[in-house]
Parts: sequence; C-alpha cells; structure tokens
Amino acid sequence: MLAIALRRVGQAAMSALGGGVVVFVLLIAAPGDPARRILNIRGIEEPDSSEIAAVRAELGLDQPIPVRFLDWFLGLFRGDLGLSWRTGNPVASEFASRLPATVILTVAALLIAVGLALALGILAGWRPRGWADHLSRALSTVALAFPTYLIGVLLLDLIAVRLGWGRVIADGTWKTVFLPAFTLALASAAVWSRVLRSALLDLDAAGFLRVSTARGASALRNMFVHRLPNALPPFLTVVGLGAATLLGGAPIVETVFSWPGVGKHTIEAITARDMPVVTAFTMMAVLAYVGMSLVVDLLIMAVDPRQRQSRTRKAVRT
Amino acid sequence: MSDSALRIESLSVTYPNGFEALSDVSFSVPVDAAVGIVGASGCGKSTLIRAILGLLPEGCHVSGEITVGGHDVLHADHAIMRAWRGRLIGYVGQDPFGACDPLRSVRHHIEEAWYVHRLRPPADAVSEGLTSLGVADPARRASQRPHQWSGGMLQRATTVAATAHRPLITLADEPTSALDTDLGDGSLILLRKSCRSLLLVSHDLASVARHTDQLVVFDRGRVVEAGQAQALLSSPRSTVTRSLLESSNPQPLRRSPVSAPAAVELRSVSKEYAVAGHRTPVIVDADLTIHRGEIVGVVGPSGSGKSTLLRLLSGQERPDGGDVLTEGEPLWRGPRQRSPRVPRRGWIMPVFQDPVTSLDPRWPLWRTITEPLVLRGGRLSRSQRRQHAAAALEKVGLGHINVTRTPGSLSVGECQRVAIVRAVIANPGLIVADEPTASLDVEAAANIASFLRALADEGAAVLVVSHDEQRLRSYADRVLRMREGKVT
Amino acid sequence: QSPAGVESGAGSKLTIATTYTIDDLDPVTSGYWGVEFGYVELLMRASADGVPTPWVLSKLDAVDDRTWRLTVNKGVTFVNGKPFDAKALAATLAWSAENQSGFSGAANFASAEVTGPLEVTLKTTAPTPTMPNLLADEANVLVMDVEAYKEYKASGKKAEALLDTGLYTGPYKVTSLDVQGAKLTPVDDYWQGEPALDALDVRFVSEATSRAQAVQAGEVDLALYMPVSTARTLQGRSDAYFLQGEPSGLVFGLISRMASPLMQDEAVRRAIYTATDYRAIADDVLQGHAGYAKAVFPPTYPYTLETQVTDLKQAASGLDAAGWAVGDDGIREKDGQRLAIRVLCTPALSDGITIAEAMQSQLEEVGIEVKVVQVDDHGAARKGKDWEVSLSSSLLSFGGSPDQAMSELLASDGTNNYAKIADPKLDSLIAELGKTVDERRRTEILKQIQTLIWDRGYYAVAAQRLLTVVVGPKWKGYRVPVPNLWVDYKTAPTT
Amino acid sequence: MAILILALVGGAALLGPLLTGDPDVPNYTNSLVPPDSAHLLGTDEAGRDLLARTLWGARISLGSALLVTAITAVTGLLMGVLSGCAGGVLDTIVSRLIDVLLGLPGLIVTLAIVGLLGPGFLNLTIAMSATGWAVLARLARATSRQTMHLGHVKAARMAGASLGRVALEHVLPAAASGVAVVATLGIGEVVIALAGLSFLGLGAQPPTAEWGTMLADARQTLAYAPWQILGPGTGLVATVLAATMLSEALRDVTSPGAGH
Ligand SMILES: Nc1ncnc2c1ncn2[C@@H]1O[C@H](COP(=O)(O)OP(=O)(O)OP(=O)(O)O)[C@@H](O)[C@H]1O
Ligand SMILES: Nc1ncnc2c1ncn2[C@@H]1O[C@H](COP(=O)(O)OP(=O)(O)OP(=O)(O)O)[C@@H](O)[C@H]1O
Ligand SMILES: [Mg+2]
Ligand SMILES: [Mg+2]
Repeated sequence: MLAIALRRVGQAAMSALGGGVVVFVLLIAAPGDPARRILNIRGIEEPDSSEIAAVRAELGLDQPIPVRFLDWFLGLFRGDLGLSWRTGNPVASEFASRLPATVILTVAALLIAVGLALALGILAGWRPRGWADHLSRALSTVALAFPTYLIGVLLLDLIAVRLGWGRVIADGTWKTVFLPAFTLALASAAVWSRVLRSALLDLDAAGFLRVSTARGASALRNMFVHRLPNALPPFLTVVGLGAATLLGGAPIVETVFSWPGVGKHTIEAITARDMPVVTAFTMMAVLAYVGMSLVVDLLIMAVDPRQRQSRTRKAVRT
Repeated sequence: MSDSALRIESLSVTYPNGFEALSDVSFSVPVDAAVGIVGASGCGKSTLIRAILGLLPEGCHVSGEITVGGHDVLHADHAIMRAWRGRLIGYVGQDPFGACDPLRSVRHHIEEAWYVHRLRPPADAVSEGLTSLGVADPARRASQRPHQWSGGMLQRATTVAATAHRPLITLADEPTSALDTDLGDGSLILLRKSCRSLLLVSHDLASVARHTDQLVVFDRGRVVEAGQAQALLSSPRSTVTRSLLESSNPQPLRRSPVSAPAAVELRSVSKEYAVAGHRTPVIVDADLTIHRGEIVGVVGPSGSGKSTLLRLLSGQERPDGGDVLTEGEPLWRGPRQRSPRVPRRGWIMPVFQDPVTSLDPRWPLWRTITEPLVLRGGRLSRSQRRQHAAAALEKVGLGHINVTRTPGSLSVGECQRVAIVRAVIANPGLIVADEPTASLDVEAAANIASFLRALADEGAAVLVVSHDEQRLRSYADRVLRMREGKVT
Repeated sequence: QSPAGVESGAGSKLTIATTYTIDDLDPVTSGYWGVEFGYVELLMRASADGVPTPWVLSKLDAVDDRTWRLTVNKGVTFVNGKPFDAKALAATLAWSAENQSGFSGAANFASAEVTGPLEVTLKTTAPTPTMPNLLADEANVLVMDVEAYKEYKASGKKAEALLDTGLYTGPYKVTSLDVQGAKLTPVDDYWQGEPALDALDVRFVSEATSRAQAVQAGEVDLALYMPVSTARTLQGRSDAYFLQGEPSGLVFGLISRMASPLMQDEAVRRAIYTATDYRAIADDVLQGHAGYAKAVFPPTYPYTLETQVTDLKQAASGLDAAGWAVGDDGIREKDGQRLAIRVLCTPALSDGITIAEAMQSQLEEVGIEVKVVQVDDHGAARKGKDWEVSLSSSLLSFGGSPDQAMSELLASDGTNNYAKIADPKLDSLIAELGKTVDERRRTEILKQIQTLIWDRGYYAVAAQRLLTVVVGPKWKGYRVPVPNLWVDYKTAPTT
Repeated sequence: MAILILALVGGAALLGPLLTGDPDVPNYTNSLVPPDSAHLLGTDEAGRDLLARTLWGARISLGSALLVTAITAVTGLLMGVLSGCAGGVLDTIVSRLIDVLLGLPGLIVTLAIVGLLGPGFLNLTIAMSATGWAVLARLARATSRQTMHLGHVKAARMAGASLGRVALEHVLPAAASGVAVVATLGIGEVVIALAGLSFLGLGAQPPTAEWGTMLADARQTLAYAPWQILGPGTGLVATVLAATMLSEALRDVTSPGAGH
C-alpha cells in the first residue's frame, strides 16, 4: 500500500517535471529578447550590446539551455519565478499579493461544485427522469451553452444590483466569494453531476444491490452504503481532472467579478506577451493539477481496497 | 399456518413490454424440503424468484397467489415486504463475487443481513457461521475483501448471510453456475444444510436432482413436469425434461484411431511469468504431441496453466525453454524472431471462449469468414468472397443466415459457429480452442462439439481447453489433466 | 461646487472605480495618478482654454523669454509636516529636471535659485514659452518633498514604505494601497482648507460593466472612463447617472504612417481625411457623447482653426486624379494594388474601435477598404509596420501646450514620431513655435501648422473625447472636471 | 431531433450568409433596435443586424470548432492507434507525451500558447488543437490495446495478417467510433471555450461576427437591450444540444454490439 502510494507520488513528480519541460519550452520559444525588454522597462530605450550582455548574465540567459531549465525549475520551489517582462518586478512578488484571492476563489468553487454535483448527481441517479435529473440536465446544457462571463454578468445584475445581495466589486475574501465561486462552479458541477449520475446508474445492474435489496435493505441504505461509495472513483477522477479547469476558468470570472487574483493578472500578461508571468501561472496550474490528481488517486485508493493491491488477483472463476 | 413453506397458485407474470414470462404456474415447497426448478435459459426461473421477493420491475402485471408460510407476499405493502425479505425469505444469488460489494469486507457483507433490519449482529455470528460452513480462520478472513476470497468460499459467506435469520424459505438462483463442478457440489451441500426450506433454481438438471427432493421443470414460462427428483430422473415424461437430461449427460461420440503423423509437438517446454516482481513458473517441462485428425482435451483447475499451454502451442507466446514443433519444424528459431514461423499463413487457427468478441463487430460476416482466405493470398472479388462465406456457413447449418449481416444480430451460439467457420475455411493444420463452449447453452455446446469432431475427422489436429470435462470426454480422443503447470 | 454646499465632516465618503491600477506612489513611475485623485498637487492647473492658472504657486511671471519667477502660496506643507517653501520648490524643480523625462525634455532647465522666502527664479537655456503648461502637466513637476524621497531611495525599502513618507501636499493621503485599490483619508491642516470628504476610496475595476453595476449597487459613487453605451443602459434609471464633460484636448486622433507605401500618396491621405464624416462620428456613432471635431484643437482654444471638412466628392476626385480607379467590388485599385488600409486601434479605448468601424463604412463610399486591426499593446504596435492609420493621441499635452506633443509626434526628429512624418516646412514651423514667446506670432504659426497638417493629410481628429463617468444618486450633480483631476479638496456630494 | 437541430444550425451556417447582408457594416442611426420585421433579432450597438451577425457568426464559431475537433480527432486517433498497436519504444514515447499533455491543464496551456503566439482566432485554434488531442489519443490507445487483445484481431494475426493491416482494418475503425463520439461531444465545449477566450480578447477580433464576441459585446448594454443574446445564445444552446445528441446517436450507430 505504502509502496504503491510512493510510486504514485513518484509518477506525480515525473508529470510535474514533464509539465515543467513543456512550459519551459513555451518560455524560451517566446519571441523577443527578454534582456532588451527588461532594459526598456528600466528606461534604457536603445541598449548597447554590453548592457544587454550584462542583463543576459543577470538573468542567466547566457547559460546552456539545460542549465537554464534546471535553474528555472528549481527556482519554482524557491519561489523565484523570474522577472516580469512588462514591469521588471519579480513575478513572485506580483503573484504573492494576488495568489490568496485566486486560491480562495478556486477552493470555494471546488467546494460548491462538489457539493452541488453530489446533490444533483444523487438526486438524478436516485430517480432517473425525475425532476432532479431534468434539472441537472437542463443545468448542464445551460452551463455548457452559456459562457461563464454571460452567466456572471447576469448573476451580478440580478443578485447584486437588483436584489442587493452580495457585492459587485468583490474584495478577494471569503465574505464575497460566493457569487464568483458559484459562477465558476456551475459548469463543472453540471458535468460532474452527470458523471456521478451515470456512475450510479451503471451500478443498477450490480449483483450486490439486488442481493442487499433481497435481504431487506432500503433504497436509502443502498444508496449511501453501496452505490455512492462504488460510484465515487469515477466521480473523484473527473473532479481531480476538472479542478484544473476551475483554475483555467478563473481569469474570466476574475475579470467579470473584479476579483483581485492572478488569473486576471495573467490575461493582462498574455496580451502584453509577458511570458514569465504566463508561464508562472501555467506552472502553478500544472502543479495544482498534478497535486490534485495525486490526492484523488490516493483518495480512491483509500476508498477502493482493490486499488491497494499491487496486482489485482484474478478472481477465481472460470 | 399451512404445512408448505411456499405455495404458488396459478401465478402469471407479464412484463411491461407485454411479454408473458410466467403463465399459470402452481407448485409448493413443503416445510423443510428442497425443491428444484429446472429449465432452459429464459424459461422464467429468475422471474419466479423475483416475483416471490416482490422485486419485479415496476409495471409488471402479476396475477395468482404467492404465500410464504401462509403470508400473502404478493399483496403485502412495501414496508412489510422489506421486513420479510431476509427474515422470512432468504436469497442466494448467482455470482458470489457479484453479490458482494467489492469495497467492503466480507464481514460487512454478512453483518449487513442484520444491519438492513436495524439489528445489531450477534458478537460472533460471522465467525460461527463461517466455521460451521468450514471456512478456516474466519476472524481474519472475514476482514478481507471479496476479491481476496475464492468463489466457493465466498458462496459460503453469502450462504451465511442469506440464512442469518433462519428464513422459512431460501431462494437460490443458479448459486453454482459461476463455480467449478466440484466446488459447486460442495456449496450446494452446505447450502442445503444451512437452510430450512430451499427453492433451488438451475438449468443443470443432474446437479439439481442430487440436492433436492422434488423437481419442477419449466418451459417457456409454464410448468411441464413436476415430481420426486429420482422418479423424474429415471422416467422423464415430457420431451423438455428428456432433452434437459440429455444435455446435462452428453453421450460419447465416435473416436478416430491415432495413427496419423504428428501435427504439433511440445518438447520440454517451460514458461514463467513475472508476478508481483518475482518470476513464477506457469508451465513446467511440458511434453505433448497432437496428431493429425486428433482432438486433445486439456482440463484442470483454474490457474493451472491451460490457457498458457494453448498459447505456447499455437505460437501466440514464446516459451522460455524447450521447443514447439509444427510438422517437425520449430516455431521459434533465432532469439530475435518476433513472430512464429508457421508452415503457412493461417496454419494454426484459434477459437475463443467469447464468441462475441472473436468477430469484428463492424464487419459483415462474409468479410470475417473469408479473411483467412484473403490473407493466404487468394485474390477474391467481393461477390466471390460472399459465395465462399455462404457455402462455408451452409456446412455448419447456418445456411439460412445472410452473409451481409453483422455479428451483433446473431445469437451467441451462432457467433461461435461463425468463428469456427472462420478458423477452418483456409484448411488449418491445427485448431486451438480455449473454452469454446463455456458461454453457450447446452444445446449450442453440443452442436459445437460435434462440429469440432467432424473437423478432426477431416484431418485437422485440435486442442481444446475446457472446464467441462464431461463434455470434453464425449468428443476428445484424449483428455489430459494439468496441475500447477504440469501435464499429466 | 460651492463650498457652501459642503457639509464637511458629515460622514461623506467617496468611492471611485477606475480602470487603471495604481502600482505605487513613486513620483517617477506613477505620481501622475496622485494628481487625479487628490493626493498630489501641481504648481499650475490646466484649464479649459489652454491657459493654466496658478495652483500651489500663487504667481508665475515671465521676466524675459528665458527667466521665470515662481511664487509659492503661503502655508503650504507636506503631509509629513515640513513646509513647501522656496527652498523646497527649487529642489523640486532641479530634481524634476533631472528625473522626470517629460520636464527634462521640454523645459530647457538651466537653474532654479531661491530669490525670496517664497520665491524662486527659474532660468532656461532657451526660450520656453510654454512653461505654464509644462508646470500644469501631471507628468512633469509634482509638488513633492525631494529630501524625503531621496532618503527613501537611499534606504532601499520596498515601495510600501512610500506611504509613510508624507511626500506630497494634496488634501488627501493614501493610507493603504494594494492590487484592489487605494484608501485615502483627509490631511489635517491642509493648506487650502478642510478637505470635504471623510474618506476617499479608489478601486481598480477593469471591466466597464462591473464599474457601472457597482454604482448601481451602491458600492461605488463614481465610475470613471465609461463607454458611451452605458448612457443608454442607464437611461431612465435612478440608481446611476451617466455624465460627461466638455471637450478639453483629449481626442481620438488619426495619424498617417508615412513609411507605408500606400500612404506616401498624398491623394490617399487626403481622401481618408476628407471622406471621414466627423459630424456623424460624434453625433451618430458616439451619440453625442463626443465632440464634433472641426479642428484638431478644442473650440475653446484661442488659436484653434477649423480645418476639418467632410467632402466625399473632393476625396473621390483626388483619388481619380491620382490614378486610383474603382474596381469591380467598389474598392479602388492602382497598378494591381488595392486601396486597402489598416486602422490600428486598441480595446482599451473601446470607443476608438467603434470609430474605426464607422470609418470602415464611411471610407468604403469613396472606394477605400478599411481593415480594423485591434491590438492590446497599442504603444508597441504603433512602432511596427502593420498599419496605415492609427488611433493617436492629442497634439496637446496634459497641461494644454501644443509645442511638446507636436515636436515629439510630428517633427522629423521627434522622440515619438512613430508615423515617420518628415516635412521640412512642418519641422521649421514647430521649431519656430518652440522659440516664440509672442502670443500673436504663436497663434499665427499654430494656424499655419493646422493648415499644413490638414492639407498634407498627416493628422486629423476623428472626434473630441469627452470624459465620461457614471455616478450614484448622491453625486448626481458632480461636474466632470477639465482635465481629469477627479478630486480636489472641495469635492463633495451634491445632495 | 438531433438531425433537425443539426440541419438547422448547419444550414444556417452555410446558407444563412447568402440570405443576409454584410454583418460587419455598422449603421449608427439604427443602433440597438429591438427585434422587428426589418431586423428579426434586432440590432446591436453599432446598428448591425443581429440576425446577419448570428448567421455569419455560425460560420466562424462552428467552423473553427469543427476545425479544432477535426484536427484533434484525427491527430488523437492516429497517435493513439499507432501507439496502441505498435507497442514497444514508440508506445512508450507517445504514452509519455500523452501523459505529460494530460497532466497539463488544457485551458491554461491554451492560454500560454496564445501568450506565445499572440492573440487571434487562428492562433487560438492552433493552441486548442495542440492541447486537445491528448485526451482522444489516450482513448484511442486504450481502445486499440483492448482491441488488439480481442479474439478477432488475434485470429486475424494468426491467419497471417500483418500488424499494419490489423491496425488499419480492425483497430482503426474500432478506435475511430469511440473517438468520434467523444470528439463530437466536445464540439459544444470547444465553441464555448473559443467564446470564453474571445471574451478575454484572445480570440476573434471585432468587428468579426463570432458568437462569443457577440455575447461579450452584448453584456455592456444587456440590461437595456437583452435581445442581443437571443441569436448567439440560441446558436450556442442549439450547438451544444446538437453535439450531445449527435454524439449519442453516433454511439448508438457505431456500437455494433447492440444486438447482444
Ligand atoms: N424486465 C424485463 N422486461 C421484459 N422481458 C423480460 C424482462 N426480464 C426478463 N424478461 C424476459 O423474460 C423471460 C424470462 O426471463 P428470466 O430471467 O426469468 O429467465 P431465466 O429462466 O432466469 O433464464 P436464465 O437461465 O438465462 O437466467 C426471458 O425471455 C427474458 O427475456
Ligand atoms: N500474461 C500473464 N502475466 C502474468 N501472469 C499470467 C499471465 N497469463 C497467465 N498468468 C498466470 O499464469 C497462471 C496460469 O494462467 P492460465 O491462464 O494459463 O490458467 P488457466 O488454467 O487457463 O486458468 P483458467 O481456467 O482460469 O482459465 C495463472 O496464475 C495466471 O495468473
Ligand atoms: Mg436467470
Ligand atoms: Mg484459461
């Protein structure tokens, strides 16, 4: 069990490294000379070659690429994300003031999405074609068909402006997180609830449900003792994969709700081709994603004892 | 209280789609007696069980009467019915692995019999129950998960759970169909021992007869014959019973003399697999010769290496030691050789256990059937291929089937016959068949058996791996037994 | 805004939502924001007619064409308590001449000597007629405690430390600043009187929709830089009002990239400018939320010359004469080349895109195809080659002087001449203007310049930009200032 | 039903533009006119006919979504089948590549690639294709490997079929149907993702009519002129619905095991 968990952690580390390579390639493939851009920011419009060389050395651009990769990758763990090409400031300090807000937003959205997905998924799986089923289907269609920004604007107009609940200009704390987090969560919740529903329905044919019903178990008991735990692994898997989608949706929601997070900052960086900021955000998302799927896999392992064995023994039958 | 545990009076069940699965069924199970229900697949056995448990799908039309110990179960309301399930009526399912929630321990599975009725299980109920059915070290084993148990043992655990409240009657729906014959018999004995009255459902007449006092024979939703088990076995009155009896006791077929040249040989062949890091021998020093025109059967317990032997023989896998010879030539020469060197393309052809996946679901039958012909280099037009295919199907009695159909529209038995047609169309020297009849009903299985026999009689060498020793013996020239990687 | 209407200290608070983020209080990189939000002051104040009035100075006199006498108001103190006297002023001027690139480039600074307790004599190396405008520019000379700033620089502290230095003299001081906004409080003993607000919040909200909604929800009193479309959305509502200011020098300018082969043809340039319907852009396209540009300067300026006219016939005949023949699809061609121009604009100025799209249909009538090219980094894209006409800034600096902007933008050696305009006549006119102090002569030169750039098709103004804001009910009477100095010590709710 | 919606959406995209005028020509005197007989869906702020813009927008939105879907589906299918059938070193390399790509949050890498290439609809399409194929490749690889172990493939191999032949004749069709189902389901998602990125100013540039930018434009005057979301909104809902239905229909059609 421990060995498997460790191996999984190793795999996660490999994924992070692989992601790091891809992101780094994006960074060095970016057009333009970072040294020149930083000099421009420092007020030197037409730098001469010695000035450029000095900055190149300062940024480590004169090193061979593998060394630069190593520097960059290890820098991530030291909290050194390089210098912004737009402001010349360390990216890490630009992120530090914005990161907490994004973390709050995505964590809140994740909680809302999981809660909503569980509720809708269970209700829909309980009674296929019942009202909850229709609701979650309608919700998923709307969430899929209407871009987040429109839903966000409508929610703001309806809830914050007309009803006076919540705030238009969020302040990046838990107090104002509900509306943006809800908006961000909606699409994921819709998709996840469908996954949970179908996982629950797939179990309908499972022998153990028929057996426990034949022993006198109620539908409620079956749902919470057998069906839900068995439907969890596929559900958790999509949640794990989807958590990064939440982070990806953050820029839009942050823009609509004036949420002071890194997502919005990154979009500004994209339009300015400020690659260190873009890659820093991407790398953060990669790490979050790898970490999240690791957590999910360990969770599934905890839920499902079969996963804990190094080899699933072939069940003894013909 | 009446003296019958279960009484069924002119019961009819119509499914929502209008299909009448049971019509006018009446019989009863006396207290402390065991009654067997037999019938071919689809005759309504499971429907009957579900009706008794009150678990028919919504929208079924049910008429007649079902009483258990004098209680009317057909018209009882939901809450009462739930209380009766497990306490008045016990249930043992078909597949012990399916019956247990894979996420939970075997102990949980057994104790659930109490929990579902909001009861606290007696302290040592689990250990006692398991011990009485001969499970060693029950305390430790019970905390394991189902996949760590063998099927036979798990069936005992299920039996403990089903009879936890000593129900008046226990319903068992094909409780042994997922088990080996030996294991199955043992389980049935234990099952019989643990319950009061038993209703045992199966399609295997012979095995049911060994464990019950009375038999009821079903055919297409009707009772065709009922009576004392022994009497019914010895003098079956209806044709349905007779054919059931026949297919569960297959008659030996004609044998051909073994004097032909060897088609394929194994010479001290061995094979190892890496399991959980360390290498485990699966085949140890196997020697085997199969002659032209000969059918060799291989039986043995699960995991003994039967399928591996077959794969080695047919060149699907490379031995770690020893030689495989086809028509005297080794299949494997240099160490870098990636595929076996067979006498000619398609000289060895397989038949698999699952007929459905052995045909490309997207291809029309003619394409599948004539694929080996094309691969052997035959330049055939579409219409020629169709004709070839139709002619080949004709030979196995499937002449009525249009060769442009896809496998999805055929029955399982028909699929297996098509698979065999594909295997033989290019005149192979060796046919290897892994459990060719395991997923078929008795009738289809008998059909396949005679067809394989006919093939061998035309000169092909045939290797068949099977669990169904009885049937195998009916058409094989020799039956070898494997145990822990050795052929005996 | 009469001081009588101010209930000072009555708990009044103003929350402003703006698009742009203020990073810090550094006078070099972001000091100009302070002028707009009342925590930094200038020596002179820009005004609607281009003639600045004294602000922190009480007087600004020209002694001769290279000498200016500056007198500071009595009792001006920095937030940190130190007085802003002649000595501090001289230090500020000297420091700005060295560090503020706008000032160092334009002011020809020679020396600043203390010649009285509140008086400084400023000498320049060349005639600098626009000194009042230069001193009214938010990017040039901020009233600041140079000593304190140098101390801060020497300490190597982080930017936050600037909050505690009390560097400036405004009625309000910033007490906190982060990515979301700034919080300001009134300054005790402010030199002009008691600031009218108890608290002032500035919030950075990049989405215009959100800014408007925030006013509607009562979270914000004043939303800046609102797109014209907001006016329509707020029609007939009582939770927020759309307000606009007077033409003040902000424009939607159009500049021709002379380096483009197409634009080297004067007929093409002229056709573009004469086919553009300036009236329609202001009145129809921007629905009266922009000023009808008959000239490149605001109508209130003394030297403004109305040059801009729309004349489709003239545009067409000019093109005909130059050999541009109308092709099958209505677009003109010459030597196999299509008359297709690219107009560069940026989403940051959303009405600019609207104007470009309007020009698209207007120019099509004379056979010119317009492609609207949007870029986010407008400044960078302008330096590139992928455009023919670009949205451009005004020929007036913030302080209302034309000299500086024209010498940078239109002179062949101008630092900001991305359009690569090189016209000897224009160069000499601009050079002469820079040396001329006499108002009459200046007016004459400026009129000549206006005629020249119109005739040659170098630059035009598509519409006069008006500052647009959305205010909450309590601020219904807010007067949009000229230029955008949103807050001063008297700013207060009107009801 | 699916066919009907599809025909409507597809027909609108193909034929619609022929029936309507230029969607990008503004007419400022006609700004924000509610739906009437002259403008069935009303006009937007620049006075452009929203029906025309919706129909023309269908071309861009659907066209690029189809392009992305097609590129990702074909790449994913080929890579997956190649890796699943060939095994060995090739499989290892491709699988690692897939793993790494799957280990990256797609939307964000898309953002990063747009950051690299610069905003623009074409770049966005490239970026989405570059990240989107991995999930389909994994599916195709899984199906391929499964199929390689199925009886009919083993039988074909034993009958003498080469690896390439098996891959082409047996495995590719089997993998293709799964990929088609999943890729089709993704069309709606791609449309929305493109719209979202256009909203952020990274995709279609105005005045190009594209549903995402149309909705983004509409939001400023939504309270005043709600009809602006009618056209693109209906288009998006219809597309997503149609994609879902088409995918379900495809699954039914291409799963040949239905008979058992
Ligand atoms: N829900 C249902 N709706 C309609 N027909 C059904 C349904 N369930 C079963 N049937 C049909 O009723 C008949 C009897 O089914 P049942 O499951 O009772 O057969 P069985 O005797 O248990 O067969 P087997 O030996 O294969 O388990 C079959 O023909 C089956 O197709
Ligand atoms: N590819 C493989 N890798 C590792 N172990 C294997 C592999 N194939 C088979 N084994 C192991 O080799 C042993 C023999 O397997 P084989 O399939 O030959 O048994 P069998 O007799 O056919 O069993 P069954 O009756 O269940 O089909 C088993 O323990 C099995 O787990
Ligand atoms: Mg059954
Ligand atoms: Mg086997």
